Amino acid sequence: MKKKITIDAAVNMIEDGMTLMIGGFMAVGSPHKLIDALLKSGKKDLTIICNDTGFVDQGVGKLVVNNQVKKVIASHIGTNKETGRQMNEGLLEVELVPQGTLAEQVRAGGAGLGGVLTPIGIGTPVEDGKEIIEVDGERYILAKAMKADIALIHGSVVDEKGNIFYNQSTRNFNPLMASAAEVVIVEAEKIVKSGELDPHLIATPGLFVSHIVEGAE
Amino acid sequence: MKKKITIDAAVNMIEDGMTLMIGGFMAVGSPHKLIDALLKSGKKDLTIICNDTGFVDQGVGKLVVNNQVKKVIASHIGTNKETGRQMNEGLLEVELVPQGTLAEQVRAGGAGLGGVLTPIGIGTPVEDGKEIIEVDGERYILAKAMKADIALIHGSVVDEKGNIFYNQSTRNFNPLMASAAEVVIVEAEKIVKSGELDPHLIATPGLFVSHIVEGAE
Amino acid sequence: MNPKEIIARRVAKEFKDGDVVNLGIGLPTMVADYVSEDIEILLQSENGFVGLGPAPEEHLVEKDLVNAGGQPVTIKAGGMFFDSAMSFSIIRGGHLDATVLGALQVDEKGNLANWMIPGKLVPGMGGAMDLVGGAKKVIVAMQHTAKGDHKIMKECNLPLTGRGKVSKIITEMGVMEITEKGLLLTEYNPEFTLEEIQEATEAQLIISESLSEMI
Amino acid sequence: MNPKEIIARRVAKEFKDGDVVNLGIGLPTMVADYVSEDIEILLQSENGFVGLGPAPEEHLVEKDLVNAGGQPVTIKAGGMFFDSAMSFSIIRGGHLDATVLGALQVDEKGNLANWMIPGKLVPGMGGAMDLVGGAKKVIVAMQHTAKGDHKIMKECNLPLTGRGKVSKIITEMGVMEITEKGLLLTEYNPEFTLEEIQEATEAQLIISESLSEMI
Repeated sequence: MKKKITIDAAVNMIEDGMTLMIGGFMAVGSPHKLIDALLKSGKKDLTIICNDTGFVDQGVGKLVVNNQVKKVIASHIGTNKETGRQMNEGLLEVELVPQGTLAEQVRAGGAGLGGVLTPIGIGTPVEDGKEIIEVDGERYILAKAMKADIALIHGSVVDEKGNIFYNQSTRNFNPLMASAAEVVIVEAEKIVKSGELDPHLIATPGLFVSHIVEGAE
Repeated sequence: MKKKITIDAAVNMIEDGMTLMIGGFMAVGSPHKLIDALLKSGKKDLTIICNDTGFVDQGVGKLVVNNQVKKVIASHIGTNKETGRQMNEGLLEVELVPQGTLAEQVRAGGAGLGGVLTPIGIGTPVEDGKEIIEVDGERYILAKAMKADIALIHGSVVDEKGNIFYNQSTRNFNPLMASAAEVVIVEAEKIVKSGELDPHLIATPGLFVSHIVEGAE
Repeated sequence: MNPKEIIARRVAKEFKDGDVVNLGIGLPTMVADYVSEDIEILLQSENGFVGLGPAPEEHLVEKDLVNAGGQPVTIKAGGMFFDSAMSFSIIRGGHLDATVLGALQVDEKGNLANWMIPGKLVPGMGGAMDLVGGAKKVIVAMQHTAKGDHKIMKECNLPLTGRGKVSKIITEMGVMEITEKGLLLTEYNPEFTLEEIQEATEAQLIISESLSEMI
Repeated sequence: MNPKEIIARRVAKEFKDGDVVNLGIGLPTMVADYVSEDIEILLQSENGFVGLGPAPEEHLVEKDLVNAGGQPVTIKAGGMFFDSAMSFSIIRGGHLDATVLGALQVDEKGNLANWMIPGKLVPGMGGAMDLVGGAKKVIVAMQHTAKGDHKIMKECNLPLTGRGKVSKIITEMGVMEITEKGLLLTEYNPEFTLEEIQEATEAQLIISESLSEMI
């Protein structure tokens, strides 16, 4: 049911102008090979949803440096000076979202919810332009569900059906993004046969995963 | 930090009129010993949040049969005829909630969200009396966060710090409820030393858990 | 074959290899036994796992592994366990290819009622509203009438489980699709005449131009 | 001790056995080194685990185990891994006893600004807004001034990270609590006079009746 495909075939699914979710946290648990192949492909005008834009030479940040990104939705861009420069020069649109809100928005997209009500950001510039909903006298920001055309994620061990085990701190946004995109491509550090993963250790069900590519060691 | 307490000490924390969340699905993954002790205690006027009211002789249902429950919030009461009888005779208030909505409401309570927007129940009696929020032209029910005074949950293997592993299908509502109550009491099938559980297998962090009691084999 | 077997056998033909499916309690559960050996479908169990397998032999029963009806089951290679939030993210989030459910009533607009009869039977909706609202394809599998009383209506008069969500109705009498024009009979069981099937149906049946015998 | 060490040492005394704490990047991270051996605190790392331990020796570094700053760390016995949704359920849901964060500005009303200087520096808030909004106790740990410029204000003029959420400010000059009446100086570093401390503070300090030297 799940097919292993080549990195090239994976990148060929990405079109100029698409919205991508890319997993990882400060470039840990990111699909590095897919990012490199996307870099080489020159696909452009991408909207990228990610926790942070990594570094100029690591993670999602490379795509920014290579001018392939039109818009970034992230919680943090401070470790990649190129993101800030492009934003200040009006070359790149940046939407900054509190990290926990971003996590919930992606999760909501995958869970079929319209959004969640969060108290985070009330009384700060984050609430500007957002819908405010009052519940039992408390004010909340309506954080809408997010979805993407394609999610590029990282998996430590992936079985043939696409079930994913994430090692240690590589989990971060990967399982959330795996639920929230039309097409989900996982870059696997290691691929094993179906049944080899303990069903309690799997954090992403294979039914979320469209394709598997072989990743770095 | 986490203290093992006796079942009696646990039940003594429960007061008449309190709101309890009780884990389990059709009495699988329920804290049976805690339920039995609560039964014996005679505490009354309880509000119980649970997936279902189990059976007349199994799970949460026993508390209903023993007339200790004032209100039930659940997704299903059909397997316990006593719940239906008491409801029809006006002795018991029952609020029926779609199972997925109930899961999100409990999760939202634990996650500090005000609630979530769900499309489930639109166009059905479930939307009566609920606030409807429109997002991008779609109508959603505002499902408010739920919290409880005390959660009684089941854990298959629990370490001294309260970290919980749930075996197979016993997980269900337990990890959600563990996040959403002031006091969380886990009934452990087996208690192990801190560090004995693989940190990838733990589904509930010990920091959610107030007390551990020893459960059935 | 008895009516339930006819229905379960026919529902099983709705699936293709790799489909992710949730089968409701009762008759829908029987469908699993009729799925062709040429295809593999992945069954989701809303109490918390995918990869639902058949009931184990008695000496292999595991107390912690049950389906949403509380019955002992098994998990197949490639399955996984999760909590109720993840279970319903899968269901509500559109990740199920199909769900198969029973009905008290279903109507030509695709409305479904299966969770209560006011003042009489109020079991609750369990996961049914989420399943009906979230699955890509909602198949109602049931006996055509309730001992002669209509269940396939012009318009449901019982409280709804979901509005306009049903794709297909499969009974021992035939297969009906919900279309914009109404209820389209695409297959029938030759043990019944078209007149008998219409008589057992409150809604007006539209007979498909490619009507065939039930496969 | 240099100012940062003085601050980290003092912040470490805020905790009691069993506290669950998130330490921000930079100076706050140093706090872990000063926690008394008599107590055990549980450190949460917002990238996805609890039980954060110190950096490993170089040959024991694991590529997949880093803190929220991307630095190699260890996990202690009794820790666990989770995804970003669970991480922020812990943070936003009120399950942290305390968080320690730096500030660009903090004011007498407990407002905090630490995520942007318009037109100049826009790193983003990362997890800071959630931490400030969710932790039971928000401790600002920073040098008292920015090379002489005030950071402890009557009212922040930079965009806020959180409104009215700060409990306590700890600098190399002293310890200040946010109270309804204003900024209460409860401890001071005897290397400075009260006049010097006030001069370095834009907000008016209220001197506690039980003012003591920094512990």
